[in-house]
Amino acid sequence: MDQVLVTAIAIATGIATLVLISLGLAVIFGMMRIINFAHGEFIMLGAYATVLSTNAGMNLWIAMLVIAPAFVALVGLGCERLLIRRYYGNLTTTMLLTWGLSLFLVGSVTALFGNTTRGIAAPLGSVTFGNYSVSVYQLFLIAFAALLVLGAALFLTRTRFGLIARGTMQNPAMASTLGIDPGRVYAATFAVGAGLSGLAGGLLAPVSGVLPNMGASYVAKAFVTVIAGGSSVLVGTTGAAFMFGPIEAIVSLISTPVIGQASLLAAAILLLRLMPMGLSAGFRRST
Amino acid sequence: MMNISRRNLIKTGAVGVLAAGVSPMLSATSVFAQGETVAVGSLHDLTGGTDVYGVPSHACMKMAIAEINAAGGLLGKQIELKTYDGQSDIKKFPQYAQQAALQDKVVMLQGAITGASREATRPVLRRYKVPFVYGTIYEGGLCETNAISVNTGSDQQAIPLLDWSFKNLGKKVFYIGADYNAPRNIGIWTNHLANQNGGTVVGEEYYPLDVTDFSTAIAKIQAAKPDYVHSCLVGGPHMAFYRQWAAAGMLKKIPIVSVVFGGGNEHMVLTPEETDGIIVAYNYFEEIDTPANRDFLARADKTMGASRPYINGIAIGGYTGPMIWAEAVKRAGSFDYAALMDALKTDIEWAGPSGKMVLEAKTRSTIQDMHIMQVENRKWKLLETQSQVRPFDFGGACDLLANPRNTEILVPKV
Amino acid sequence: MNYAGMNAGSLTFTASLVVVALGGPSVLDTFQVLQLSAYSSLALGVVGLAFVWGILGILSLGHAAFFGIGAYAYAILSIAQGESTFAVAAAILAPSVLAVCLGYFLFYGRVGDVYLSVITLCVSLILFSFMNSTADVSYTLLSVPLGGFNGISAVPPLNWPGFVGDFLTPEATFSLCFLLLAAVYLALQFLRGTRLGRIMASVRENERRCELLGYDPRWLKLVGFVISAAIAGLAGALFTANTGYVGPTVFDLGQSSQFILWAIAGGMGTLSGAIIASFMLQFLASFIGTSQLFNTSLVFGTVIIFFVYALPNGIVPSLQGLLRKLSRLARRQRRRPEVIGDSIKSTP
Amino acid sequence: MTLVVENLISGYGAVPVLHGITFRQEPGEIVGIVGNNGMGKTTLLKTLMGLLATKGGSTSFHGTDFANLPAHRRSRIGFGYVPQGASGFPNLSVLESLQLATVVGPGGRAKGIDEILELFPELSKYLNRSSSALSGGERQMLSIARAVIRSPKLLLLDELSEGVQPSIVEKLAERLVHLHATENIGILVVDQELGFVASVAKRALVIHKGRISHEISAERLSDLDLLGGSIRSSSCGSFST
Repeated sequence: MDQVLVTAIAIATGIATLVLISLGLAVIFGMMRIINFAHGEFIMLGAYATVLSTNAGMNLWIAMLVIAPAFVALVGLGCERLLIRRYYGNLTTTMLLTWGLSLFLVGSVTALFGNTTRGIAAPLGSVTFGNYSVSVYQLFLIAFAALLVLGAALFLTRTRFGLIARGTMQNPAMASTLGIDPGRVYAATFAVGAGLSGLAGGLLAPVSGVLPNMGASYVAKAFVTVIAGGSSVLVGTTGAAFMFGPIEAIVSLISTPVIGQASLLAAAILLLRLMPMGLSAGFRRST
Repeated sequence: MMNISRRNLIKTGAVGVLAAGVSPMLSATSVFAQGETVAVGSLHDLTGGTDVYGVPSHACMKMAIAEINAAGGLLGKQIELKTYDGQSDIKKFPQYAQQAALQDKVVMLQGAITGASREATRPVLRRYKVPFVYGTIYEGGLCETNAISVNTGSDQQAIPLLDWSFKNLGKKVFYIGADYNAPRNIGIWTNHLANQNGGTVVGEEYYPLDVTDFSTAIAKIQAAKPDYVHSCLVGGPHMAFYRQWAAAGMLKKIPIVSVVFGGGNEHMVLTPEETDGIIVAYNYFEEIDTPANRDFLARADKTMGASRPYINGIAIGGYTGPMIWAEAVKRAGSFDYAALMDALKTDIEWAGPSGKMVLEAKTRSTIQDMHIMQVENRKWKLLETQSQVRPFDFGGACDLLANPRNTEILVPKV
Repeated sequence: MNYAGMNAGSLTFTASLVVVALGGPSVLDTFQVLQLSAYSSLALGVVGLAFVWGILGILSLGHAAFFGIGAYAYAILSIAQGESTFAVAAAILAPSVLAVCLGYFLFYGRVGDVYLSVITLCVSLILFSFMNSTADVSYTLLSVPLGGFNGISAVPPLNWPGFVGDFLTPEATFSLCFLLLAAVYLALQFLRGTRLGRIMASVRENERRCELLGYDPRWLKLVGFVISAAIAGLAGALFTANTGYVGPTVFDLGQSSQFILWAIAGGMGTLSGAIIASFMLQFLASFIGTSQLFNTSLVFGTVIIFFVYALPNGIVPSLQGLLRKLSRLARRQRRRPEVIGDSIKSTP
Repeated sequence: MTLVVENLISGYGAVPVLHGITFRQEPGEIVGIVGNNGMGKTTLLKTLMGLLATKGGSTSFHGTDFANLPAHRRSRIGFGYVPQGASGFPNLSVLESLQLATVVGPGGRAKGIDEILELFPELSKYLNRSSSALSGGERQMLSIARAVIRSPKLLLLDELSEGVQPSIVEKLAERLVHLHATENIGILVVDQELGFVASVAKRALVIHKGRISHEISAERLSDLDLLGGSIRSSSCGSFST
C-alpha cells in the first residue's frame, strides 16, 4: 500500500515538474509562436534570484514566490522591448536571437557569480508512509503546480486580460480591429511567460543544482511537452504533462531511466503522428 | 598575417611531424624548443556544462606554470601557457588538440577532463607526438605511453572507500550512477568489491546526465533497504539527487559514499543539511593538515586571489600535472619527445601538497595516498588515510614497459 | 532553359570553392588544412538543412540525427573493415533509409510544421540517450564497441578507394572535402532551378494550391528530406574522418541547433549563405575559445545578438543588399562627379 | 466624418495590388465597392483598416490623416471591420467575442451587450456556444454585431454574402439599412453579389486592377444582377480577366 502511494507521489512529481517547467514556454509559444531558446535560462535566473536573495537574508517563500517571478518577468519585459519586439512573426530570427540571449545569460551569470553558488535547502522536512519517507516540499510542489494550473485557467477565463490574451492569441489582426494593441498584449504576455519560468526556477531552486547551465537540462523536455500539447496553452500543456509524466516515471520504475526517457520521447512522436496539430487540437476536434 | 619565413618554418615543422616516425630529428617540438620559451597547452572546459571541473583545474595549472617560471623556468626556458576553451563541446577538442600540436607547437598538453573529451583528444596527441598529461580522477584503465595520468583511477578510490564502507557501514549497498562510461566502470568495481567483502549489491541504477527528478530513484532505494548508498552521480543536474534525498529525510537514515561527490564542488553548492555525513575518497582535499599543504594553500591564495575556487581532488591534478611533467623533463634533460618518453621508463617521484607521489613507469599512472573523509558543514573531515595506493594494473595487462604499443582503455571484469 | 538557381553568383561561389580546394594546400599550413577540412564537413551538413528548410520549408530540428548516423556508420565500418570507401557509402545510405521511414511517417501522416520539427528533435534525442547508454562492453556492432558517452576514437582517415591503409594526406582530404562541398552546392543550386526545384519551392509557399495543381507535396517533401539526410550523412562521415572521433554529442540539441543557427545566420533560402555563415561562426567560436577575452558564452551570445541587429536577413542577403546599395551609390556618384570630387577615383 | 482616399497604394510584401485608389465617402453614406476577384477589393478594406501598410497616397477621416495609425488606433477613431469569411475568434464563445469588442473602449460610446442583442436577437440563443459551432449566417451576424457594438462611424464590410443563404443575406441587408438609418453609420461594402450591394448602397465604385475605374448607380447594379451578369458585362467593356 505504502509503495503504491510513494509511486503515485513520484508520478505526480513528474507531472508537476513538467507543468512547472513548461508553462512559461507554453505561454510565449502559444501566444506569439516564438520558440524561446532562452527558456531554460529564464528558469535559471529565477533559481538564482531565489538563492541569492535567500542568502542575503530574505524569507525563502517570498524569494521563491515573489522575487523570482517578478525579477524574471522584468528581465523578460526588457528582452521583449529591446530585442524580440522587432522580430515578431519571424520564427527564424527570434530563434537565433533567443539562442544568443541564452548564451549571453549563461555567460553573464557565470561572469558575475562564478560557477559555484551556495544553494539553499528544501524547507518543510519529510513525512513517513510505512517504509518510505517523502519530502513535504515535494508534496508542496505537486499542490502548487495544481493550483497554478487552476489559477491560470481562472485568470484566462475570468479576467479582462485573460479574454484579451485569448482573443489576441487566436486572431491578432481581428483583435486589433477591436481597439486592442497586439504589441502591448505581446509585451505583457512575454513578461508573464518569463515570470512563470522564473517562478518555476524559484520553486525548483531548493531541489536542483543551481548553476549557470542548469537551464539546459530542462529545455528539451519543455519544448517537447509544449509543442506536443498544441496551440492551447493550458489544456495542451497540462494534458501533455499528464501523458508524459506517468509514462516516464512508470517506465523508469520498471526498467531503466534511459528507457524511461526514450519512451517519453517516443510517446511524443506517436502522439504527434496521431494528432498532427498537437494534443489540444485533438481534444477540440473530439468535443 | 603571417610572413613567409614563419610559414615555411611551420610547414617544415608540420612535414616533420608527419615524418616523425622516420626522422625524429626534424620533429616540430625540437624545432621550436630552441626558442626563448616553450609552449604548454591547457585544454579545459572553461565555459558550458562542465566548466565547474575545467575552471579550477585550469587555474591550478596556471599556478603551477607560474611557479615553474618564477623558479627560473625549465631547462633555462620560460614556459608559455596556451589556453584553449573546450566550451563543453567535444567536437572542439580534437580541433584544439591539432591547433596546439601543429600551430602552437606545445611540448605538453594537459586537460580533456571528461572521458569523451579525453578520448577525442588522446589519438590526436598520440599522432602528433605531444605528451598528454591527464590531471583528473577518472574511471581507470588508461594505459598508453603517451598518456600520463597524475591523478587517480576509480580503482584507487573505490577499493579503499568500499573496503572501508563494507567494514563500517554494512554489507548491503545500492549503487546509483550517471549513465556513462566512468560510473559504469565504477559499478563493475562496486560489484567486484561487494563479492570480495561478502556484501551484496541490492540495486544498481544509471541515470542520464540531464535528469533532475529523482523521486523514482529515491523510492527504489527505499524499497531496497540498503545499508548504504554508493553514488556516482555527476554534474549539475544530478546535484538534485542529494537535495531530494535530504528533503525526503533520508540523509540521516542511510549513509552515502561516493568517489565523485565534491569533484564538482557539490559540498559547496549544496547546504550542510543536505550533505553532512557524505563520505568520499580522494587523493587531495584542502583540509589536509601538513606543512606542505599549508604552504601550498598560502601560495594559491596569493597567485589566484581571494576569490579562488576550492581546490578539490580533481582540480589538484591541474597543479600536479605540470610539476610531475617538469620532473620528467628535467630527468630527460630535453623537451624532445623521444627523450621524455625514455625518461618515463623509470619511476618518477615528486612530493606535492598531498605528500609523496610516484609516477609508475609500468602504467604511467600515479601511486599516491588516499584519504577517506566526510563532509561536515561544507568542510572535509578526515576519517582514514591509506598510504601509497597503487594503480590497478588489470592483472598485469597494463605493462607499458613490456607492451608499449597499447592504447586501449582497459576495463575491469567482475 | 533558364535555371533560376544557376546565376552568375552561384557559379562564382562554386568556382571559388574549387579554387580553395585546389589552391588551399599550397598556401595553408597543416593545421589550417586540418581545421578547414573539419569546418568544411560541418558546412556540408548545413547545406542540406538550408536546402530542405529554405526551399521546401521543412524545419528539421533533428538534422543532427542524420549527421550523427553518418558519423557512426563511418566510424564503425572504417574500423571494422580497415577501408573507408564502403564506410562512406554506408554513411550516406543509412541516414537516407532512416529519412525515408521517418519522412513517410511524417509527411504521409500530414504532421504539421512545428510538430514535425519536434518529432525530428525527439528522434535525435532518443539516439543521443541510446548512444550514451552503450558504455557497456557488450554493446558492439561488427565487433566495434560503441563506447557510450566516450564514443569511438582513433577512427581512421579516408583512404584511396580499394587501397587499404593507403590514407589520403591531410592536403588531399582537404581538397576532396572542398570539392565535395562545391559539388553538393552546385547540384542543389541546379536542382533548385529545375522544374522539380521550382515545384518544391511552391510547396513551401502554398502546399494546398500545389496539390490542386496535381503535384503530390508529400512525395516532393520526402524526396527533399531524403536528399538532405544523405548529404548530412556524408558530412558526418567526412567530419569523423577528419577528426578521428565520434561520440553521442553528435546527436544532442546543441549540434542540431548549431546547424539551424548557421542556416539562419546565412540567410534563409540561400545555400551559399549557410556555408559562409558556418565557416564564419566556427572560426569565431574557435577564436574566442583561445583568445581568453572574457567568458566565451557571453562574447558569443553578444555577437549573435549583434548579428541579428546588424544583419536581420542573414549574412548573404544583407551583403547583397549592401552591394546593391553601394552600386546604386556609385552610379549616383558617377552621375554627379562635381559633388563627390576626388573620391570618385578611389571607387573601384 | 468624411472619408477621403487619394491615390492610395498598397499591397502584400513587395507586390503592389492597389496602384492609386481615389474616392470620397460622405458621412453616413453607404458605398459599394465591386469588381472581379483579385482586383484589390479586400486589399483596399484591409489597408483602410490598417491591417496592411499604406505604401503611398493619403487617407483621412473627418480631417484626421490616419495613414500611419495602427489598426487599433483606427478602431478607436471610429472604424469598424467585418472581415471576409467572418473569420474571428473560433474558440471564444459568442458572449466572449462580444465582450472582447468592448474591453478597450472606442472613441465614442460602446453599446451594452443587451443593446446589441436587441439588434441581433438571434444571437441570444447561442451566447455560451463557441463561435466555431455557428452556421455561416450566424457567424456573419456575430461578426457584424462585434463591430457594431463599438458604435463605429464607418463600417468596412468584406464579402458579407459569401457562402451565406440568400434569405439570410436579405435579413442582414435589412439590419444594415436599419443601423444606417438609426445611427447614421457610414458603410463601405465590398461584395461579389451585386444584388446585395444594390440593396444597401446608393452607388458603387468599380475597382479594376488596383484602381477605381468608374462609378455606377445602385439601380444599374440591380439591373446587372437581374441579368445574371457580372460587372464584366458592363457597357464600359474595358474589363478582362
